[in-house]
Amino acid sequence: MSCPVTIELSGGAELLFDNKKKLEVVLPENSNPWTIKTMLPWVRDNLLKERPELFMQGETVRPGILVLVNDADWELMGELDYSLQPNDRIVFISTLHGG
Amino acid sequence: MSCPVTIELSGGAELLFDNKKKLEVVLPENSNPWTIKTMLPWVRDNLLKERPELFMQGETVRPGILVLVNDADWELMGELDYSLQPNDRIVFISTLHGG
Amino acid sequence: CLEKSDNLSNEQIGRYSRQLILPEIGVKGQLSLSSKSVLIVGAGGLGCPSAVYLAAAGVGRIGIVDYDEVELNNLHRQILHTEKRVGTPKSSSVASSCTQLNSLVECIPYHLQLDSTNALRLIKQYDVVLDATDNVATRYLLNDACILANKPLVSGSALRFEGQLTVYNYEGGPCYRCLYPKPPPPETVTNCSDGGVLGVIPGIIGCMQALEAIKICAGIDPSFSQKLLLFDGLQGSFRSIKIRGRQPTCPVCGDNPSITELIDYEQFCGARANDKVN
Amino acid sequence: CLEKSDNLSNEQIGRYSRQLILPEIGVKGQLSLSSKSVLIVGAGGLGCPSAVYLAAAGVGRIGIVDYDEVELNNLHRQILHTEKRVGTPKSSSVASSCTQLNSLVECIPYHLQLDSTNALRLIKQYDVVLDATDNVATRYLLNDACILANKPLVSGSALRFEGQLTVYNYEGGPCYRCLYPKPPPPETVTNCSDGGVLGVIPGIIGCMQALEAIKICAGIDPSFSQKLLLFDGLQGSFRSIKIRGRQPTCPVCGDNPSITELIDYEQFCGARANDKVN
Ligand SMILES: [Zn+2]
Ligand SMILES: [Zn+2]
Repeated sequence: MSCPVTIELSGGAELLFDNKKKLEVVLPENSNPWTIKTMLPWVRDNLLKERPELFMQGETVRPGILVLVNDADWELMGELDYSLQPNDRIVFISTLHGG
Repeated sequence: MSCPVTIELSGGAELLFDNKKKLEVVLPENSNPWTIKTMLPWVRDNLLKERPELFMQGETVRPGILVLVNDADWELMGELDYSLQPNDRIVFISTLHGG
Repeated sequence: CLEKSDNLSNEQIGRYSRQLILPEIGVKGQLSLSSKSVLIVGAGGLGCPSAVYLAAAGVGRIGIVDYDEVELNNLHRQILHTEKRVGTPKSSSVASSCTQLNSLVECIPYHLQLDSTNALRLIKQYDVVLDATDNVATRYLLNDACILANKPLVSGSALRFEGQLTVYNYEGGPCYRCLYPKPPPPETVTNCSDGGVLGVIPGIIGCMQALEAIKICAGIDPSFSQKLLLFDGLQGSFRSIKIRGRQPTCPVCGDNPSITELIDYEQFCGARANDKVN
Repeated sequence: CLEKSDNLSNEQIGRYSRQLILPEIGVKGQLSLSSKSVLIVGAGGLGCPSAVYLAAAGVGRIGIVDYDEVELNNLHRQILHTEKRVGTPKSSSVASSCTQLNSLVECIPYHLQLDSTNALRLIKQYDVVLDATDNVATRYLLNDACILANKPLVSGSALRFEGQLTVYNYEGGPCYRCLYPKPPPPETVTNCSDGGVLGVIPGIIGCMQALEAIKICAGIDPSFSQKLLLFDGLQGSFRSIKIRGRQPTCPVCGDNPSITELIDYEQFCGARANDKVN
């Protein structure tokens, strides 16, 4: 099933995505329902503009990136196993350390 | 038709409502659909705890109170004539002047 | 009003280096900032934080209007004053603190009450105006003066644990009268003396006013034109509201304005333009 | 630590009158504030606004930790320093400014680099800790020390036009390691020197840190325990995010913690605990 989702970037994560803070995408037809686990490599291969190692590490996001599903921490939603629903809003936030 | 709505108060308007910032109410069965115009006297007579003249003036809210319908200025929604939909969120904001 | 330089000095480059490297600012934005002037009306809870961050950012000229003197009970929120300056004019206290931080910025204190006789002349000398006042009459006065002089007005207010912010008269956006055609009944108006205010609430709103003014001065669109920010510090909630556009029927900014010069605002509001006891 | 008085002095009543009349504060809240102590780690862009609003509100004791001296390029955001104080310790500069505003508050500057040998001893003397630092290693150090000493940690950060805020270790809430068990790869970390920051952004976040700390000290629950505030100053957007609770598997605050004393945080993070060039 294809699945339309909104992807948002903040905290500097947008710098890896051509400085775009918001992307409306349709995840293409897939034999299995999309999860965050299957979405991450798709995002890396299709949307990321540079330095994939600054986005993913192994099969998950690199340390220091927080993932939100519809304004909630993905940890509350099942992390990698969360099944994406149409029109979900997924946010990748790079943690800030400056002061 | 009865109509459940959320009423929120801020900027000091809550002081007229027993210091409550949020009220979940069901507007009772009515022969005509509820509008803000018909809701205002109902709110005044059923929810207001003191000094109704600080809430309404004539058939509308007193100057210095801004009304929001689902996070938009009611002027964009038809003001008094707006027809309430179930689960609408109506906010009464008293304008602040201090600094 | 201010002459626009083509280059930053070495001192400016050093001082502003951390904001010069922001692509949205850069040398162009910094030169624009230093060629702009901002008038802050009110040297109190909102005016203090907005003045110091505008000075820090390198706005070319900052005017500070206040008729009042520093009192001890101001110091819980008016953070540019000091105990030693109790009894001295607030406007010069703010100007001194800003100059100690950044002597490249010209800070001009105006120890006077803004009224219909002096507002237009003063406002015409500035590019952006900040409403950091504490009463309804001065808010209508400032609004009308900004419409007549065609200056954007960055308006903040605070009371108890709450704050509100919006930008009026920015590129065709609404004005204060579009939103509030009639003044509130005087008995419904609460000032900080009567209602109280937690000091850091105007701190947050004043910083937001500085941010919006800095963006305008650097050539970046402000975020709160035709939008109203509502902040509740007790709940920790920020809400951004879409508000009406300019009203063609507005008596001051509409298509056929009836107000073409400043009026008597104390009479219009039925309230004094200061919170002093009569 | 501080003795709690039963009464406010006449000077306190006059000075704090505008916040005493807030029912949520009142005499009880003000007495609580003046019996509390807050440690601010970092006297920079976040530490300046948070220190001055905590001092204004009448927190009993404020400690300010910073190893650094004032530089000219700090002044675009670090608003308690002055041109005259360039070259002097930041911690004492902040303490001086706060004392000039409110001499009733005891301000203690610590001109030192917080590290594993001194952090616990210092933090144990305070009721609430503010993370106003600028690097990953110190953030993990502060977190672990606050868990070991059981102090709430009000954490702020800022870069470019963005800021983040949350409260860790408040009444069973999560800690920094619950959220970020592994440190970020050093090459992904951008500090304000490299990435830049608009000065008023840490101004807004620092004020929010002060607000949360004031609420805790006055006996009011903070709003951002188990919640993260994301602020984007360019878009003017505030977003409040519900984050995970305390993690039973957390190596420092979990059910079977493996970290029971402070470790080497520069080694853990693979990065220096300051943004100075090596
Ligand atoms: Zn208008
Ligand atoms: Zn933990």
